[in-house]
Amino acid sequence: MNPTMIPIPSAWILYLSAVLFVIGAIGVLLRRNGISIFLALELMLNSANLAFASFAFRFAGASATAAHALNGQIFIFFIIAVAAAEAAVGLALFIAMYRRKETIDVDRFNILRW
Amino acid sequence: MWADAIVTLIKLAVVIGVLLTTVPIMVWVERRGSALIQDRLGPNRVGPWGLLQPVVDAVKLITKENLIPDGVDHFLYILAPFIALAVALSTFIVVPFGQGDGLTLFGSKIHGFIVAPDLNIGILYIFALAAFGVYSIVIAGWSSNNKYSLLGGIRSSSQMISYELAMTISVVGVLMASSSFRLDQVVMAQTGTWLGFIPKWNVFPQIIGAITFMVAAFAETNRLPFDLPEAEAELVAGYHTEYSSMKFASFFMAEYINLVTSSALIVLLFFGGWTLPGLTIPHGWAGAILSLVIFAAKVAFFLWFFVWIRWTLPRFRFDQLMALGWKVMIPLAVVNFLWVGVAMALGIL
Amino acid sequence: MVTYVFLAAAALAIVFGILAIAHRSPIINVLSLVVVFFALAAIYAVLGMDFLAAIQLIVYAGAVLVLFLFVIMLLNIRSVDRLGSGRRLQAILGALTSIAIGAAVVVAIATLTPAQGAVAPGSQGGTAFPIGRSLMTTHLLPFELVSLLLVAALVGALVLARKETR
Amino acid sequence: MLGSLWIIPLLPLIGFGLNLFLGWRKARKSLVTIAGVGSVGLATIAAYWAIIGYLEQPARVIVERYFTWISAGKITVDAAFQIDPLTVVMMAFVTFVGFLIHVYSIGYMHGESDTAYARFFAYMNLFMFSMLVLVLGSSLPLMFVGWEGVGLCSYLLIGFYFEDTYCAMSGKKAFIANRIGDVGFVLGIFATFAVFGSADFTRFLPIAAAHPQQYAGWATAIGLLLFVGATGKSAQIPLYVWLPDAMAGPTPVSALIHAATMVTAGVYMVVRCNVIYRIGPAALLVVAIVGGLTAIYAASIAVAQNDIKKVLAYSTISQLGYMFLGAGVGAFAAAIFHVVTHAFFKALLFLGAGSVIHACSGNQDMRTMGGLRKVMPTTYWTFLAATLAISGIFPFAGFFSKDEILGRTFAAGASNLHGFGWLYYILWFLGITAAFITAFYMFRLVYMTFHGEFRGTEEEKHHLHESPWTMTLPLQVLGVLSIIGGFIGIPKLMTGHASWNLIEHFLDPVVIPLGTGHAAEIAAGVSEHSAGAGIEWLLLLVSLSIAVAGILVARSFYAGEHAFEKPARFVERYPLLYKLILNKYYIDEVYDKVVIQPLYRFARFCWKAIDTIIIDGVIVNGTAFMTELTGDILRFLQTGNVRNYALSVAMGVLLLIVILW
Repeated sequence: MNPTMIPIPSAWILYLSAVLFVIGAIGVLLRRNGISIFLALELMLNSANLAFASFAFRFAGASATAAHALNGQIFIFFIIAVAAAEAAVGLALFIAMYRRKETIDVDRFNILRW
Repeated sequence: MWADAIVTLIKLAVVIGVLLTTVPIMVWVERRGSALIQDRLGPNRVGPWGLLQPVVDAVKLITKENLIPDGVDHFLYILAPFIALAVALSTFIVVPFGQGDGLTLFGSKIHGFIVAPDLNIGILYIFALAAFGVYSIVIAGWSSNNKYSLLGGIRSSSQMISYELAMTISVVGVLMASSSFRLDQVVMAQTGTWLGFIPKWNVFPQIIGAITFMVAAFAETNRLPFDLPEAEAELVAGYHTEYSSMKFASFFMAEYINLVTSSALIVLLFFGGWTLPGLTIPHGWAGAILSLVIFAAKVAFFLWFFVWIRWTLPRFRFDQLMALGWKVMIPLAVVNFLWVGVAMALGIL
Repeated sequence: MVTYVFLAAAALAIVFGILAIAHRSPIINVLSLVVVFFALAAIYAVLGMDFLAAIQLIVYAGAVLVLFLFVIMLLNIRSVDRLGSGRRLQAILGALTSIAIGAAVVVAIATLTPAQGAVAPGSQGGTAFPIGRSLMTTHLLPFELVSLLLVAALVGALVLARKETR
Repeated sequence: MLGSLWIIPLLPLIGFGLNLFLGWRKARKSLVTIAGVGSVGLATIAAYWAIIGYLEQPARVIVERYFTWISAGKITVDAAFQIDPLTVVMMAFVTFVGFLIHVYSIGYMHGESDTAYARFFAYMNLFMFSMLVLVLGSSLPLMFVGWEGVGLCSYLLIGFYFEDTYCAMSGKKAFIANRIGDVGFVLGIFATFAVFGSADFTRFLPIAAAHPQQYAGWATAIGLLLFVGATGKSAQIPLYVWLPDAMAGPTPVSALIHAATMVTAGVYMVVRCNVIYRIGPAALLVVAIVGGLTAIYAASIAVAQNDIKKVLAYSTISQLGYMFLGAGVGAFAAAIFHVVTHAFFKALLFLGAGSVIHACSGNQDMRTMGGLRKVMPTTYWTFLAATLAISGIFPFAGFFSKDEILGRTFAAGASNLHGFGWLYYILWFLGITAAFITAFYMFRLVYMTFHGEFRGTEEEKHHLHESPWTMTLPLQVLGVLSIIGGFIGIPKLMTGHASWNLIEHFLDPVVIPLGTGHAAEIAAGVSEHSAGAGIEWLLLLVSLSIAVAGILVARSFYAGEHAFEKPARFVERYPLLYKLILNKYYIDEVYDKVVIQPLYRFARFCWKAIDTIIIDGVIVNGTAFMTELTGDILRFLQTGNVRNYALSVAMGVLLLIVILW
C-alpha cells in the first residue's frame, strides 16, 4: 500500500511559505495601523501552517514515517484554533484601544517609554 | 482523461441551465403564490396566467441604466454582486440530483448525477461557500457608502454567522447517521424502511435536527421571516439599496439559487433524497430518470413551502432574531446532536 | 497537471499577499487575504489534505476574517497609512530584517534533500475520518486544551470589548 | 586507681564547678575552702595512690584509652591518659606543690570578698585540672588541651584584679605571648600528623626512633616548631616578656603557675619528645643555646631589680634557661631533676616573698624593707634555706641539680657532641657566670629585705607581723624539701653506686634507645660518658666556690655598716649600664617599636587603604555606580514605541537563526 505520490516537490511549498512569511513580517513591521498589523500576523501564521503541511506532505511520501503524516495536519488544525482565539482577543483589544484614544495607530500608544 | 472533462462540463451546463430556469419560475411562483395567499390575483397580463412576467422583469432589469452612485468604493461595489452569484452557483456542484452511478453517456461512464463525484468533503464544501456568501453582503453594505446599507450589511452578516453555527451542528447528526460527508452516501443511508411502512428518512429520528436545519436555512437565505436586512419598511432595501439593474438582478438570482440549494439540501439530508418507501430504483437510465423525477418533486414541494412560509409569518425584530439564533437554535441543535450520539451508542439508530 | 494548479495557487497567494499588506484600505487588505487563504486552501486540497482545506476556508476565511471586517466597519476606518510611513529608519530596518530572515530560511530549505511528497496513507476516503479518530484518541488532551483556550478567548474578548457600563 | 587515671584531673574540675556555683550563690569562704582545697587534696591522694600502684613494676608505659575524641579520615585522636616514669615525676611534684600552695592561699586570700575568694579558687582548680591533663595526656593534641588550659588559667589569674588596668594588661600580654608560642606548637602537631600519621606518643616516637635517618630532617622541623611553643609557655628568650609582668597576679598564683608548674611545661614537652630532638640534632642545639643565653641574660636583669617579685620572676626565667640547657645537651634526666628541685625552692621563695608582702601590707619594693629577720623568723629561715638551695650551696637541692646540668654541659663540650664541642664549653662558661650572678642577686635580696634596719614608714613598722600558721606551715614543708630534695639525684661520684642516683635511673625508660646508625652513638656518648672522676670533682669545687664568691660579694655590697655604698658607687661609675639593666635592656620598648607599632600601622593601612578605598570604594560603590550607569544607558532602549519592540524581536529571531545555524 504505497501512498499515491503527488508530483509537487515539497521544497517548492517551503519556498512559498518562506516568501509568505517575509511578506507577513514586512507587513507587521512596517504598518502603523493595528488591524493591518494583525492581518499581516495572520498571514505569517498561515505561512507557518503551510510549512507544516509541506513537511507532512514530505513525510507522507517516505514510507517510514507515514504513520505520523497526519500529525502535521492535526497540528495545523490546532494552530488555526489558536489563531482564531488570538484574533478574537486581539480585535477586542483594538476596540478597547479605539474607545480610549479614538485611534488604533500603534505609535500613539507609547506610555511605556522612559 | 478528456472524457471525464467533457462529462463534467455537460453536467455543469445541465445544472446551471436548470438553476437559471428555475429562478424565473420561482419568481412567478412567488408572485402568484403570495397573491393566492393574500387572496389577490397576481400577475396575469403577460402570457397565460402571467407566465411570461418573470421574463419581462428580467428584460426590464437588464436594460436599466447601470447606475453607480458617487462616493461609492467603486471596485468593491461592483465586486459584491458577482461574489454572491458565484458562491450561489458553485455550491450546487456537490449536490447529487439523482441516482446515476454506473450510467454511461456516449461510451464514457458518468459517475452519477453529480458534478464533482468523489469530492468526499461534500457538505463541508457547502458550509465553506456559505461562509463566503457573508462577504458579498458585507462588502455590498460597506461599499455603497450609505448608512442604511452599512447597517443592513452588518445585521445580515451577524445573522448569517449565528445561524450558520446552528445549521452546521444540526447537520452533524445526519453525518453521524450516514458516517460520511458525501451527500450520495447520506441518501444511500436513508434507503429502506422501518417496520415496513415508515421510510428510513433522517427526519423521523432526528426531527429536532430537521427543524433547526430548516429554520437556519431560512435565515441563511435571508428569506422572510428572517429578511430583516432588506426589509422594505425597516432599512429601505438593506444592503442592496444602492444597487440597480444587472447588479440588483444578480443579488436577486443569487438569493433564489440559494433557495433551491437549501431546499435540495433539506430533501437530501432529511427526506431521503430520491428514495421512496417500498420503491427500489432499478439500475440504468430508467431508474436514473425515475430518481431525478422523485427528487425534483420533493424539491418543488419545499420551494413552495419556502414561499408559503414567507407570506404567512411576520418578520422578527433584530434582537429577537439574534436571541432565537443563539439561545434557542444552537442549544436545540446540540440536543439533537447528543440524542443521535446516544441513540447510535444504544444501537437504536 | 497538479503542479500547474499548485503554481497558479502559489502565484495567486504571493500577489494577493503583497496586496494584503500594502494596500491603504483595510477592506481591500482583508479581501486580498481572503483570496490568499483561498489559494492556500487550494494548495492543501492539491496535497491531499481536503479536510484541512475545508477547515481553512470555514474557520479562517469564513469566520476570522469576517470578524476583521466587522471590526473595521465598527471602527469605520476608511483608509490607513501608507506602508512604511512614519519612522523611516524603523521601516527600512524592519524590511531588511524580515528579508534577511526569509533568506536564511530559504538557504536552510535549500540544504534539505529533495523528497517526493504523497497523500497521507489511509486517507483514501478523505482525511476527515483519520484526523477525527486521532483527535479523539491520541491527540485528545490538546483537543480539550484548545477548547479551554477558545472559551478563555471568548470570555477575554467579551470583557475587553464590553462598554464600560459602570 | 591505676585503672582509671581520669579521676585525678576530674576532681579539680569538680572543685572548679563547685566553686563557680558557690561564687554565684555568694557562699561563705569556709565552704569555698573545703571545695577548693579539698578537691586538690583528694586529687593528690588519688595521684599518689596511682603512683604507688605504678611503682610495683616501674619502667613500663600504661595507656588508658577512654573514647575517640577526633576521627577525621585517616587521623584519629583518642582521649587517652598515659602513665610512665616521666608522668609519675611530674604528677608527684605538681599535685604536692599545688596542694601546698592551695593551703597557703587560704591565708593569703583571706582579705578578698567572698565572690572573689570563690572565683580565685575556681580558677586555681581549673588550672590544676589543665596541668594534670597536660601531664597525663598520651598524645600531642590532648597535651595541647592542657597546654591551652594552663595558658587560659594563667591569663585569668594574672588578671585576677581586673579592675586595675595594669593587671588586666599584663594578663592580656601573658595570654598573647603564649598564643604566639602556641601557633608554633600547633604547627608542630600538624607536622607530626602529616609525617607520622598519628600524634600519640606511644605510636609516633617509636616510629621515629626505629629509623632516625629517614625522619631526621622532619624531626628537626617538628622539634623547632614545638620548641617555639615551649619558649612561649616557659618564657625563654624571644617570648619571656610576659613573665615579669605576670607578677601582677596574687603571689600564690606566681608561686604555683609562674614558678613550679606551668612554666615547666615546655621542659616536660622537650623531655617527653626527646626522641624527636635526639634524631634532629640541630633542634637540640637550638634548645641548648636558647637555654644558656636565657640563663645569663635573665640573671643579669635580676641584679638591678628593686621589686622583690620581679627579681624572683627573672630568676625563674634564668633557672628555666638552665633546664633547657640541660635538655639541650641531652641530659634529660638532669633537666627534670632541676625542674623538681626548682619547683620546691622557687615555690618557697615566692611564698616567702608573699608573706613578706603580706606583712608589709602590699608593699613590694625592697628598698623600703629591711630588718624583717627579727619580726618574721620562720619566714626568714625558710627563705634563707631556699636561697642557699638556689645558689647551689652543697647540701641543698639546688647544688645537685644545677651542678649535674653544668657537669653534663662540660662533658658534652669534652666529647665534642655533634661536632660543636667549643659551643658547649662557652655554654658551660655562661652557666657558671650565671650561677655566680644568681648567688649574688639572691643574697642581695635576702640582705635588703631581712638584714639591716627597717627602711619603711612608721605606720608599716607597727603593722609588721609574722604570717598565720596556714602560710608558714607550707613554707616549712617546702624548706625541708629544698634541703633534702637534692639527695634523690646524688651523683655516682659521691656515693659510688649509680643506682643511688634515683632520678637518673628512674627516668631511663623515657629516653628510648635509638635505632641503628650514627644517632645511636650520640645518645650513648651523652648519657654515660662523663669526663672522668677527677674532672668531676674539680667541677663540683668550681661551682661551689663560684656560689660562695657570689654570696660574699653580695654581703660586702649590701650587709654591714656601710651597706649600699658600693652599689651606689657602682651606679655612679657606670650610670648607663645600670640604667640599661634596670630598664630590662628596654626589651619591651624594642618589641613595641619593632613588632607592635608596625602591626598597628599595617592594620591602619589595611583599614584606610584597602578597606575604605578598595573594598568600599571600588567594589561596593563601584558596582552600584556601574549598575546605575548601565541602567541609564539601557533606559534609552525602551522607546515605548510598540513597533520598535516588534523590530527588535524580529532582529532577535534573525540573530537566533544565524547563531543556531
